[in-house]
Amino acid sequence: MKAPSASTLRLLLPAASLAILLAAVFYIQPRAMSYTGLNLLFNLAVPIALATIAQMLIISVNDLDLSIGAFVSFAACVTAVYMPSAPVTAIAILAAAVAAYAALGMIIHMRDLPSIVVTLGMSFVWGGLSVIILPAPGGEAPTWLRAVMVSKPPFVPMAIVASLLIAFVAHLLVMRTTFGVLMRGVGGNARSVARAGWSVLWIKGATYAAAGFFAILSGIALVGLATSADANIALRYTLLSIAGVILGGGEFVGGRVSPVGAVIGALTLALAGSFLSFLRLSPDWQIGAQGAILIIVLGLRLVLNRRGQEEKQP
Amino acid sequence: ETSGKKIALSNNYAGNSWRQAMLTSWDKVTKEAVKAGVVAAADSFTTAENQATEQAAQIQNMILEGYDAIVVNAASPTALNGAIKEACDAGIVVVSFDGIVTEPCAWRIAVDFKEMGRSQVEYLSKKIPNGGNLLEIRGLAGVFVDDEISAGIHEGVKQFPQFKIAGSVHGDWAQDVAQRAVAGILPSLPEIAAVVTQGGDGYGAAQAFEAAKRPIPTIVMGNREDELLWWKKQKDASGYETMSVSIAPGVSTLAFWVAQQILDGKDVKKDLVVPFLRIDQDNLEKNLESTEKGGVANAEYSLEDAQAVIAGK
Amino acid sequence: MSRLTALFGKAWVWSFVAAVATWVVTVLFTGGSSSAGLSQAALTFGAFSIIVGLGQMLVITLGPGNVDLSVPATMTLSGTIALKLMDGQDSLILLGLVVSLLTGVIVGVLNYALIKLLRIPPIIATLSMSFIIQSSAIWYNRGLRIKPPAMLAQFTTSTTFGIPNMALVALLLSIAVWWLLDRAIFGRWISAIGQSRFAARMAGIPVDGSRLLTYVLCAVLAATCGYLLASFSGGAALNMGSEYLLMSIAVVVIGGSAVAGGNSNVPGIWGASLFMFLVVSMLNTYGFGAGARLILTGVIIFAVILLASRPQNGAR
Amino acid sequence: MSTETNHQAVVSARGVRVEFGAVKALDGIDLAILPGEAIGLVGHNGAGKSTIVNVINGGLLPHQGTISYGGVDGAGGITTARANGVRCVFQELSLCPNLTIVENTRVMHAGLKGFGWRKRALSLIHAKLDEIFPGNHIDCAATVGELSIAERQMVEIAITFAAVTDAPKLVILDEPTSSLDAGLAEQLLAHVRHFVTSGGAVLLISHILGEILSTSSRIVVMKDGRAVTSRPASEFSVHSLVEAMGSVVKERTRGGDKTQKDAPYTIDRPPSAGSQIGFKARSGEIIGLAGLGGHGQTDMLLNLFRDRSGNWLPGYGDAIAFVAGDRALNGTFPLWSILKNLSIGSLPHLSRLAAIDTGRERTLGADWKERMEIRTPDMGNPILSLSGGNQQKVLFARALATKADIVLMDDPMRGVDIGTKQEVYAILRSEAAAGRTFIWYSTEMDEICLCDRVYVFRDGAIVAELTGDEIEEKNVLASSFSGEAA
Ligand SMILES: Nc1ncnc2c1ncn2[C@@H]1O[C@H](COP(=O)(O)OP(=O)(O)OP(=O)(O)O)[C@@H](O)[C@H]1O
Ligand SMILES: Nc1ncnc2c1ncn2[C@@H]1O[C@H](COP(=O)(O)OP(=O)(O)OP(=O)(O)O)[C@@H](O)[C@H]1O
Ligand SMILES: [Mg+2]
Ligand SMILES: [Mg+2]
Repeated sequence: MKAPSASTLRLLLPAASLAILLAAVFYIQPRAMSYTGLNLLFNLAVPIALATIAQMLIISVNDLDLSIGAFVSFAACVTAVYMPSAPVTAIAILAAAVAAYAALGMIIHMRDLPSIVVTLGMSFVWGGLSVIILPAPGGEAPTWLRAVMVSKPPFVPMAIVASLLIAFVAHLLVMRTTFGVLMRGVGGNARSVARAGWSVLWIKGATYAAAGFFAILSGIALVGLATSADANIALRYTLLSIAGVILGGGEFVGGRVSPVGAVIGALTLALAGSFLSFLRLSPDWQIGAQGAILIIVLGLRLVLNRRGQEEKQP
Repeated sequence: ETSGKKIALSNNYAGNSWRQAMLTSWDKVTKEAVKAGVVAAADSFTTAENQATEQAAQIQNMILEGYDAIVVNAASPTALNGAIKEACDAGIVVVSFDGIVTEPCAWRIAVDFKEMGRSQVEYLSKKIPNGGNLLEIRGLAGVFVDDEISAGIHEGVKQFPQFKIAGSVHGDWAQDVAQRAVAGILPSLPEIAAVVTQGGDGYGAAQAFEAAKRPIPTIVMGNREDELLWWKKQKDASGYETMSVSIAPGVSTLAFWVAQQILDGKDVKKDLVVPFLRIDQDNLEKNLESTEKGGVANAEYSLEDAQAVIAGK
Repeated sequence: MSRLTALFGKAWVWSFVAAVATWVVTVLFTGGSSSAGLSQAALTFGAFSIIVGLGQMLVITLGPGNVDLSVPATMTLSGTIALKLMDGQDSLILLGLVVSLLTGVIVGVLNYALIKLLRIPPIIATLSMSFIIQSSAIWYNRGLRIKPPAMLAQFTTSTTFGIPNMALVALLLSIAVWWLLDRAIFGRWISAIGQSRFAARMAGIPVDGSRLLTYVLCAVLAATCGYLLASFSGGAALNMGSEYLLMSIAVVVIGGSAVAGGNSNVPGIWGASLFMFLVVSMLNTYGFGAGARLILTGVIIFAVILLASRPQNGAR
Repeated sequence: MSTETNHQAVVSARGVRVEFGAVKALDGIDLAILPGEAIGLVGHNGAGKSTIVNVINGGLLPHQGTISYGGVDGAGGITTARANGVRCVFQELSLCPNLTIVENTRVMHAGLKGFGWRKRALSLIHAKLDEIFPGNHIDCAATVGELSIAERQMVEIAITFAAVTDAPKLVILDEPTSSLDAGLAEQLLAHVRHFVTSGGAVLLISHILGEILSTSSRIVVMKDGRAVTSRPASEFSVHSLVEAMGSVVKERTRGGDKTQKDAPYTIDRPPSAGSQIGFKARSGEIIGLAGLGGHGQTDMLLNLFRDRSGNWLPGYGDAIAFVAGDRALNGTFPLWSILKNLSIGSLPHLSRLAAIDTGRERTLGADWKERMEIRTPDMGNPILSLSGGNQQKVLFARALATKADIVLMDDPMRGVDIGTKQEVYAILRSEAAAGRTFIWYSTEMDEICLCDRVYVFRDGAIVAELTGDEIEEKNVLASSFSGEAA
């Protein structure tokens, strides 16, 4: 028998923690074990999953994006304000935002800037733009978007279909295409990619653009679910997306990421919150419990992981 | 008859004294109601971070858990609409208060935040008929309440044009943030006649003025005990005059009773208004006495109070 | 001349350039009359960012992925516990300080326990910890604002020789941290760990001991800051640290420390802290709305980083 | 050099100068490589070998002089070089550790595109690995990070020799055998000879002169950035080659007789991993760990190290010191100066009240710079400005400068030139005589033969213990392969 490879293990662990958590939720709240139940549990995880993919792309080239939350909020504001009445304007703004992301990636590479600081600065910029576009919460979701987000496909709820789709597309992009290989190559050893004659500058630009694109999808999906937007709507996504990537088996440096894992990580995080509210804790400790559950889920991952490492040795 | 019904409180933030007082009031009043058999359960839930998305997920969980009514203090007036609509569709009564929601199927116990802002300027116009420069301390940018109060203040300034807003900072409804922001802008401001605020920031402003050794203007307070104490000290020392206004954290208990009444089959208007809690020069001492040390001036509601509000009295 | 270029080669210089520029622009608004007041305010409020920034810098020096997100919660908990304990009595000031430092030590140890024992990446470990700490603070005091002892409040809000006491405290702590980083063995150790943990281990450095101490120091500095800030602003509030999450990271990186770890400097923290305060003051002074203010803050941070940067060196 | 040869040359460099600040890495060097030629490039550490490689490869633009490919003066740069069939295996490994072997192949070969590239890359690399290193057991679907250093080196070599659209014309091998054991090295050299006969050109850099002599057709000796000699290989012997490099061959000595046979054991580990033989060491002994690469020698060193060095409390670093072989992974601190890299192991002894005495630190640096002949104008320069071999010397100095009783060495002579090696051997001897214990893992038989006692490893366990005159190449090899014969 061949031992499972590192990448399979990387995927197996998050999947196992999701399954355990799901079983616990079903046990406490059997009502969740239904079409509507699953949809309610997971539909808000869809935008988080998209944001997590965006973060994962950035992490795969050894950078970190502290502005994802602000940027998703910005995309949501643009969608809610312009998409219903002036779709062309909305698309133009969003396209410009993707271009801005690509430019950021290239500047970060060209000037050898720390991505954390640049994106920290950018989070203020996106936040400011959102406040200007939408000073008070409001806007509305375009009807088609709302229709997509609340649609009820047969047998499998929309939330699950969407998650599968995101995982599939991201997996293709990151793990199967040449671009994905080069992108992860830059994370693993940028110098050797450059020595093989590739332009790291363009690879980074394209990676950031792809991340911007997924973040925009996240904002759009969020508006579809929430029906409106505000400037602070997704600020939490910055940390959630980082946690999701790590939970999904990704690593901060070295280009080791897993798109399917990232989606599972996002679902796990969403589920962890629900699990807690089903427990009915004292209000004083509800916030703390969210920390505790993160610790437990990650601790679980690493306990399993250690066994995985032992198996790996000859 | 609602003895079999379960009510949940969905709260988006617990990180300040006002919210803590709100949760305490809820706990106190609902515990008794549950004991008396008025309702079967009244649980409260708070999200870890002040985010609409997290609260939407929380409301969806409440739907799954089968609550009959959800009382919500919303992070955003609109961003929860999707989740609230789902709750309504599942036959759940949704009552929003303080942070109200625009979804038509929900009830709203609103505070007229605009009026709260406007009334500050009106008060000042009586106290300082000649007018002067105002410093405006706002709340958290991009949040509905901040926008409303600020709009009210600007309306007030339009109404009483002897006042002019000389500077405006965001204090995020926190004493230390307000203090920091005011201290930063103060050196470059002309003489300030009064400070208009949103609550939770008056004491910080006072400290900043004191530290800069500037004459203390009339600072409108926000019902926090430290603000009232400071005011009392100034009043005793030099006859300092101001007013204090905020919404009572106990409004959560009003929302509870309203939800109970709706569940009981009473016909309740979708839009209810509660007055804000205002403290003036003459009732300062009385209010200070009844305010918990380090807390917020509060008023809890009984079933009768709620019935009176519903009746539109 | 060459000395000047050498100076501008140092990353931290740019934060001071930025701070001075914003100061000048702000003071120009009033034709110079606000200079003293503004400087005092900047020093006072900058001091708090400096204190937490110093701790965060130590942690960031430990290498990629090391950052302490529990700083705000630690500040809150330490302030809450200390102020409730002192209950406004001057005689308990020292006890309050000791207990608040102890809070920091405990938080630091717990943080590292999660990182080491459960092998949770520091970002997530400290974030999770911060939720637990925040809950503890809520449970302990439910957000009530208890007044600080009068003597302590007096000390934190007054000046000595025209310099705010808080700035003097920050200066003392900065000198201590500078000594630790630049002169002591410990500084070499954490810098080595930041460059390569494995190589550090093989060079005989007690890696875990050093990392533990670093996380403890960061939490202790945050606790100190919480104690001082609560006393300064007349009571602890549950959200009093929230400003300092991004702030503590921002002052470290704008100050020119390498985000990848291994390289850090103390003066940059001062420049960056003063700058971060002055930027907001400047934009408030000129009456920008919240949106424009945010955008300009971001753009200015970006510009500072860009100025201090060097092109990627293409050779080798 | 006639214009005609230049015309045929795959690459020719004329009057190339490269300077790094005050260091003249290349000082007007001429070098032309013809098809069908295997050039052996030798020289002391820091002679400029890797630098000329970088120039030819297009990674570094010369400050003066020209470089032309196939007789045409090109614009230079990586793309031009690659387009002209120049491929390079670098001194430091340059694969992406997070990618699989197949994906790494894709990164290195832009020609592998379109649908089904994975399959094509897999069969390509698989065939090439089998061709160069017959009998290897590398799984081509594996992630590079999971491979041992030797396996990574093999993969990199195979990828470099592989041809997708057009075959490589010139392959540069910068110390390719430094991580390979003797068997694998011989396989590689055989492939090089075969490649050359079929018309390819090779530029081989190595400090193992035997390899150079057996494989190259022409040998170029470099010294301080210049090519001092360039003659057919047949005109050299080891002796004359060393002389041409400016060093003197010294007699090999084993000091075994001098060690105190009855000195107490400083290390005494019971047998483990199914082995019959325990691991023991006396003070003053030099113990060799032999066997094929990656059979548990490094793990033994790491275990010995962990046993004796605290991870929580500061010690004085007096118990044990470690000399890394894989500099980039566990040796150097890239942001630091040479001096800081050197002194990190001895800080407790250089400080007063936990504060470092920079004066004493500098003295220590100057002392070891001289003893190790570290080639740098200033110990304050960044460590990465040193050539590979000189970096290795710094790591050596770091361990020897401590007061550690036991020094572990993880194949530490990788990339160290022959002159320095002999210096270091002498230092080892004298330090051992003074009572230090050295535990030395080496992939080079010459070095194993210098030890007092040798443990041979196979599959993670000790399979033989050799002492004194038993330490011979054939005995070591016999034990290394003993399992296979049975
Ligand atoms: N010979 C080796 N070659 C390459 N990597 C190694 C080797 N030995 C150990 N490592 C890796 O280097 C890292 C550091 O090893 P070490 O055992 O010193 O860390 P540690 O004390 O376990 O620290 P932590 O528990 O915080 O990871 C580990 O990830 C380990 O897997
Ligand atoms: N990036 C750099 N910055 C400064 N100096 C450098 C740099 N790269 C190389 N050098 C210097 O150039 C000289 C030649 O280095 P090079 O790496 O070519 O030596 P080498 O012959 O390959 O040595 P080795 O056998 O040790 O690998 C050395 O003195 C080295 O210190
Ligand atoms: Mg070299
Ligand atoms: Mg070798």
